[in-house]
Amino acid sequence: MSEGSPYAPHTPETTAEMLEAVGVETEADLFDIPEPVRFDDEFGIEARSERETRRHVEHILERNDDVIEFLGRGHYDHYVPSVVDDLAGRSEFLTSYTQYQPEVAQGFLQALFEFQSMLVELTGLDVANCSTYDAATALGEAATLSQRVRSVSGERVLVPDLLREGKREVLENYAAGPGITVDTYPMDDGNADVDGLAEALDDDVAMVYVENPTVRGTIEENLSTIGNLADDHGALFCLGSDPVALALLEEPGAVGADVVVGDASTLGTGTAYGMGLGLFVTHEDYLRQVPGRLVGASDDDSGRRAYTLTLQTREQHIRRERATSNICTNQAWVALRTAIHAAWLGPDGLVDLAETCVTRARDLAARLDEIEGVKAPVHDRHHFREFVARTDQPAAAVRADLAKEGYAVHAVGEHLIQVCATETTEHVTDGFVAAFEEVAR
Amino acid sequence: MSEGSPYAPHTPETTAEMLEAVGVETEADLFDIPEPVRFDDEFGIEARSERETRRHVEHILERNDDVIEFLGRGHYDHYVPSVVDDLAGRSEFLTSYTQYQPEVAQGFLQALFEFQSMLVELTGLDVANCSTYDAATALGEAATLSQRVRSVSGERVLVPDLLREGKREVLENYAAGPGITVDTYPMDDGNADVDGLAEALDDDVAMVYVENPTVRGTIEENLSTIGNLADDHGALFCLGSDPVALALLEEPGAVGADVVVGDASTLGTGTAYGMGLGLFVTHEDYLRQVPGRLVGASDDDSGRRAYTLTLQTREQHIRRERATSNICTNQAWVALRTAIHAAWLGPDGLVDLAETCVTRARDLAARLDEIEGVKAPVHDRHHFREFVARTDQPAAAVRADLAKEGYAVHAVGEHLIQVCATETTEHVTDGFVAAFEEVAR
Amino acid sequence: GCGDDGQRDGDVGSDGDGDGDRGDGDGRDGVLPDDLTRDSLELPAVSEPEIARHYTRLSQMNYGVTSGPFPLGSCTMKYNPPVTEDLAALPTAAVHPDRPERYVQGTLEIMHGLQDYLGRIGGMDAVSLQPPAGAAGEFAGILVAKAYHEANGNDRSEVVIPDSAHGTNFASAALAGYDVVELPSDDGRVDVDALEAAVGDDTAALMLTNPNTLGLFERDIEAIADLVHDAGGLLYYDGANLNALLGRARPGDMGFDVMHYNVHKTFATPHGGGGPGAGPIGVAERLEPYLPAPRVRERGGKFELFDPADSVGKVHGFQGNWPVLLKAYAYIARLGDDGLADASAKAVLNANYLASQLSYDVPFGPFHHEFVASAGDQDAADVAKRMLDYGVHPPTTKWPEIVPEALMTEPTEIESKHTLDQLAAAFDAVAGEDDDALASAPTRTAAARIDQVSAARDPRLSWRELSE
Amino acid sequence: GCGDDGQRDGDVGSDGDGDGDRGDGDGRDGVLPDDLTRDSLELPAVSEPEIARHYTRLSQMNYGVTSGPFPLGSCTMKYNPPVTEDLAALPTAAVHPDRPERYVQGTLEIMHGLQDYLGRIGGMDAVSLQPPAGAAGEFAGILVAKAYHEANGNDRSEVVIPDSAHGTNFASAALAGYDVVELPSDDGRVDVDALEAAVGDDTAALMLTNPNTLGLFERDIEAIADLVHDAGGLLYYDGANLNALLGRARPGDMGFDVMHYNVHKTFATPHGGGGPGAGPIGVAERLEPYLPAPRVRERGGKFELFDPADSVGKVHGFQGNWPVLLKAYAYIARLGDDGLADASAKAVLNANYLASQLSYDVPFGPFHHEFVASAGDQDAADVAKRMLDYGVHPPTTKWPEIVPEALMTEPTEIESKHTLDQLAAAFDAVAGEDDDALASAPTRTAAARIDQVSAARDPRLSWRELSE
Repeated sequence: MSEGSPYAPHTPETTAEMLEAVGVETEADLFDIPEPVRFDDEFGIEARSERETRRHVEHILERNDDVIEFLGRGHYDHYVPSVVDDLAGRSEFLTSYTQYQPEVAQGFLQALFEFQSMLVELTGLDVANCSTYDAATALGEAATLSQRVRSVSGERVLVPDLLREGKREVLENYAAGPGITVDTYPMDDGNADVDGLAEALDDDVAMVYVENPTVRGTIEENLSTIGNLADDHGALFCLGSDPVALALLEEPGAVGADVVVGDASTLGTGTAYGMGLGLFVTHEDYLRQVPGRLVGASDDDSGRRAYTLTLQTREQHIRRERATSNICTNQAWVALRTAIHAAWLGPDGLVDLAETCVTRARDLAARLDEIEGVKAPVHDRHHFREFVARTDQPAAAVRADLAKEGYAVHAVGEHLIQVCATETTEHVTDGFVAAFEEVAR
Repeated sequence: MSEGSPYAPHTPETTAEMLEAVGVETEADLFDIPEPVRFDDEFGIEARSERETRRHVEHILERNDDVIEFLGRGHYDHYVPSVVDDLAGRSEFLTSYTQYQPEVAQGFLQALFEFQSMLVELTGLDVANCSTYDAATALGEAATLSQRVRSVSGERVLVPDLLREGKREVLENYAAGPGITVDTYPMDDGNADVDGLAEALDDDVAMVYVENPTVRGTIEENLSTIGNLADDHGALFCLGSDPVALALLEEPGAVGADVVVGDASTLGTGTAYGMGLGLFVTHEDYLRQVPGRLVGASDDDSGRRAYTLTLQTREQHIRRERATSNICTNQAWVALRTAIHAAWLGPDGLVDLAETCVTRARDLAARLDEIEGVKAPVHDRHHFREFVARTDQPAAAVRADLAKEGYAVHAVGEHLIQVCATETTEHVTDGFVAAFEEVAR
Repeated sequence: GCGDDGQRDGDVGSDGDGDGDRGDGDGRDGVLPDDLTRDSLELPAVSEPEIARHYTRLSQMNYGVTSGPFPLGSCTMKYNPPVTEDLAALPTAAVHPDRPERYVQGTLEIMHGLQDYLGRIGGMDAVSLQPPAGAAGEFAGILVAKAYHEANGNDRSEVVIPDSAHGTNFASAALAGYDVVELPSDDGRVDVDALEAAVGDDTAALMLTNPNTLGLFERDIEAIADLVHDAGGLLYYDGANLNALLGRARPGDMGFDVMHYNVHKTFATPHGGGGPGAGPIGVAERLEPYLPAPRVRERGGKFELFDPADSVGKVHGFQGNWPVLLKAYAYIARLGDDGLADASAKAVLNANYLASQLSYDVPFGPFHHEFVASAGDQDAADVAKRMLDYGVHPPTTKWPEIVPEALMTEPTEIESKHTLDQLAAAFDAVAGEDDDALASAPTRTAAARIDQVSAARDPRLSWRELSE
Repeated sequence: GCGDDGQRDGDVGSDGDGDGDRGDGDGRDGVLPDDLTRDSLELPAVSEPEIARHYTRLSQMNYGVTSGPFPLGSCTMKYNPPVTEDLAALPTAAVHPDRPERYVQGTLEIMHGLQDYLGRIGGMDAVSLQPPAGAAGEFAGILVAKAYHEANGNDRSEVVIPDSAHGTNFASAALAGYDVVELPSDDGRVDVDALEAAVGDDTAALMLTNPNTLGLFERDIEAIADLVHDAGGLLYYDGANLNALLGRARPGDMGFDVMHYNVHKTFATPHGGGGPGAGPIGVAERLEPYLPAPRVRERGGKFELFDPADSVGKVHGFQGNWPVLLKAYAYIARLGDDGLADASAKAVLNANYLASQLSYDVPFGPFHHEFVASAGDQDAADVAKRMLDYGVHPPTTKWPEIVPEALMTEPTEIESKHTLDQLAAAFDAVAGEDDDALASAPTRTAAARIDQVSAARDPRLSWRELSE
């Protein structure tokens, strides 16, 4: 291996010329670092050729066993068409910066404007930002927004008691600074227990958070009622969902939702060890309290339609500690991928994909239910993508035995297994059912 | 699966409008085909979604066993940097046509001009075309050119008696039309037998073809002598090589070569089941007899440097049966990949890669030579990339046994095994040597 | 441009250390004796970021199918689905041609499947995938015809080709050693009387494109086939325009004995700025023994290569352009019967619709996948240059010569009505312009009109010949 | 634009059949009761070729690192090697976060390796990879500091931040519930006297960028660290400018207790038009127990996730932006010690060389990886717009405010002398132009100057608000 960065174009000759122009003898002379804090050691990191680097990383990643995933609970696998990689991978998109010079960033700005527009249509609300990091941080941002927009004090936010633990931890970290307490309401057979929720609600609640579909894959049936309940207490109604589900399920705007959060990377990315794309959509009323970037339509000097980041006075680089959020770098490129995937599907394709999420889960649950020692689904609800099954065998054993057969599922209770089925598991379902039968009886 | 082409944007509404504008009722009415030759059956080819198509093809290709190749003999594996896929894969390049409208094809034209320039430098000759299909067809084109440029009759071309069989068959097909006979000259310890060649040469020979490195990986030592011999008989001296070898070995222009052919896809493509990139470089004298496309520099109306296909009157679409060749579609995109790879390596990188081809073959031969029952290399020559080893065991058995151990080699004689080693076999050499020892003793 | 930092000299045998990085001059000795190596190598030395910018910029100066409509007649510029690129890039597809058969069962299965698909689509009994391009297919097909005749003790010297045919037909027949007999057209189609006069004992084959380059179906194909066959000749089908017929008619059913397929046209593999393509050939059963070797067959669930009994040998050093064949297989597997038939239906609809929207005269008809308009008093080449200014790619021009100032236009199935309307508007805008506007075009492209005359008069074909 | 063929209504529950193809209206019944589903979905219905053209065109209207020099100060716009993209796209990298650990040993090994690399590079004892961006790293780091203080019964309310710091520092501290104390600069660097006055019992941390946003190394770093530590506070290092120091100095050695790394700056993962990035944090040993959970450790040759003893919990729903972390790992593994040190050396050389070539005044110094020039009488924002006309990307403008009409310029190591000379020429050309030329710029870009005022006054943020 040669020394030096493979991506620095300098030759010994040009380096010498530049040093001379600057007026120093060596590169070391350029560093104005007091001697006591200088680093004179080595990191001990070996340099590699590109071929060696590729081989090294490929070799490590081959240690990820090729297990077939029936996993969901907030991170999902949908087929991503090749055109997404091809187009989003174009270096003008991939290597560009945040669009501070809109005249040379019209491409990305228009794509983000289209992303916002798609979310506005999917939610029936007014204003979508360009992204937050993921569903959990979007929920955290919603909680802080609920504080800022509330006219009277309200220091509690209510979340389902079945909320995924990681999401709750993130929410609590966002809530702690503004002094918000995270409380729960009970669930009833997978869905929100409306009576229990009503009981938990009081005028100190700034926000009620409901997921549809729920973390157990059930579809909520009382969203309007919940919306009204929240409204009665002046609490924001925050709904968690994703663009695939939103293509089919009740429109949040129609059931009184004030904010929609969730993970938009269900389109465009596939499994990525949890990398997500936080979507954040709300009412026009809260426009100036929205966290993150917003792309707006405008005109250029020649009178043509043009796009630009707008309302930046909400943001950290201008308002600093009074910003609506600290978010700066977000998930723009993931949003671009989502926009391309959604465009590829079109409205028919989106609805069809969403219906597939209903029918695959339903059909797989029915097949597992035929196995002795298995009851599926546990919840007497409609499901989206995933469902919970009760097994006579301990869930931990079922999960471990299935893994040995090459299938990964969640264990979510002592005898509860959660299973996710989308179009990507179509060709492996028979084997999965057979393996389940083997290990669950 | 929906019916129809996934890549036709028509909706039922636009189709109806268009049919009406054309003045017919149905699409079938557009086809002016006599009833007796109409096809009213089905092909019986199942349509698939993109996801299913991907899975289907991936599944089939997984049946290509993951054997480690020490194979060469005209098709080689070199590491192709990621930047080649990234840049050549840009759709403006990939989906463009031959550059008949140069004003909107400057990008590809300049890249091909750079490809030609690189070959001119590597060969020390004057004129490189944009490509022929592969090394074999380039050799065929050289033979027909040797006929066209020869002032006196000459109906034989001489090739090494060890020429790869497929290459010889292609040459014979190209030679048959113009009435050329393909004869051989003997080899001596891997290289051309200069005395034997001299004996085979007479004034009826239009071309002498020599490979460097030879098909057995040996490096020729008497090229100038051969060049003079050919010249003495008014025969063209055609040299077969490739850009990696040319970076290190004697410059063809300096040893009297009149035409250089070979496979330029040793850069930019890696193994592709034999897909190649025929390179064709010759003297300026033969400019108007060159087959295929040529890119020339010119100016545009504003006086700026611009590139264009030129001297097209040689080509089939203008001169038809009097064209220098029938070639139309060639391997332009493969040439683009080669140009990018060569640029990435730069002169230092090219030379280094070529030296690696010498040292890896030498080192591996030395290691095999230590095995009892193995003599390597068989030929007492310098080698490039590959060499032949003699095994006490029958070569067919050694080849088959090695394959069972996961390694592929050529058997080129009853007790002769041919082995190719490049930088891509670096990390698998120890295992190979151990397996060889196991099967060869 | 390339070489911002100038040329660098690769010091052969002394301190070369390039592995894609900047050299470090470690003073290593050469690995070969000096008399076997060159002295130096002068090529640009640039960094990877510079290379990325260079080729990114070059790509942006290039018009592809993803840039806009590309109605280049007889070229069938379809959309090239990225999914087929992804499949061709799979590591499992990167194999050496000399692997033992049992280790390339996947590759052989794809090739076998494509042989089968193409046979069904063309109505042919046997297929060879070896030819690496359309013209190579023509050459191989004519070699097969020649071998057939020779095997039957029937030494024929002529190939008959209509005047409207692709130039490669003529060149391929000549390369195979045949004399070419050119057949005049009658009202855009084969003149059957002229054909009758042309064919005879010397006729090895008639090469025919159907629909022909004017987009016209040769309605007399049955009579044509009988004439040629009665004279002892064979019928060769040029597959360049097969996109017009998918699922509607098959060359084999029309009496063709040999054909080639342009997979980079009909089956949407990318043109790549001039290749690689693939030109498989299909034949009727009696010609199967002469097909290029090897072909693929299935025996007991295993795929294997085999040589046809009286093979003409090879027309490519290995097994043809495998990655291209793989893409074609994937495209056909994606579309299936309905998709292929719909592709033709929409391609033909698009051509007819576009023709109906033009103010330029469009003689002949009815059209299939393409039509040839006439620029009338305008110079067709100038029309093309001016169309570039409207942001669209022009049609093929000045050919076939049957139509004066020909504008040979093939939109393919991938264009929407909206795009075709835009394209028609561009045609019409240019039709209304005067000669000066046309002659000074293009003005909105990366390069203005390029001087092709001086490029040919004073050929400068490499860096060495540029002085600046 | 998108939607050439207009909106299409996805008929929910009736005939939806979209699978990426054109619908065929097969009249299927809905899969859910009507009261659980929406009535319709109006989105554009376009074909894949149209999508390809749409986004290809959009990409060409976007300036990236591969378009030319991108000297955006404090953003470290390096070349993003495609090899790291290829690695992140490997099927083996596409795993679900809830896979049992034994089935993601590869992913965990990469994460463990990156924790190790970052620890060595920053001189930190423990690293958490969870924060998905730099600001998230700041937030996580401040949460860790807060947890540390609270665990030590030490409830502090203030975070001290220099006026030249990135806006995220202020916002992140505020989000964590701290009051922000702004520290004025002295000659571009921390005013040590002012710091002494500012720190005290309430000081939880000082957040510092070093070299700071003017490219100046805080020479008094030892004194600063002592002051803060003596007051019981912690030292937070903002990693935005770490590219200036690789192999020359380490935050941990300077006394920093917590830091974040911007892998999308220092370690060349692409900015992606605004993310995804990753903002891992490193801490000194005594803060390790508070790091976000989970981290990765090795036990007996196996990699496993574990929760630090007194973890602050999570700042991302899963384990952060894994694909970005993978790219950073690959970049570091490619460069190694020498490559990283050389990257810094050349980045600093490039900044100093470029600064030496400008006619604009460049106050302060000596610089490291970036410098801040002053546009003087010109409006820095106008200067930027005009630079676009010269085909280069302008620097960051109007910040930090310490320099009037600031032009904050960071060329990074990837530019050649040749490119820097071109860039300097662009700066100088603009420096010589009058206000009118500047105010009417840009004129050679895809869009002319965009009206940002009316965009903000009358926000139109979706298709619904466009009427045309």
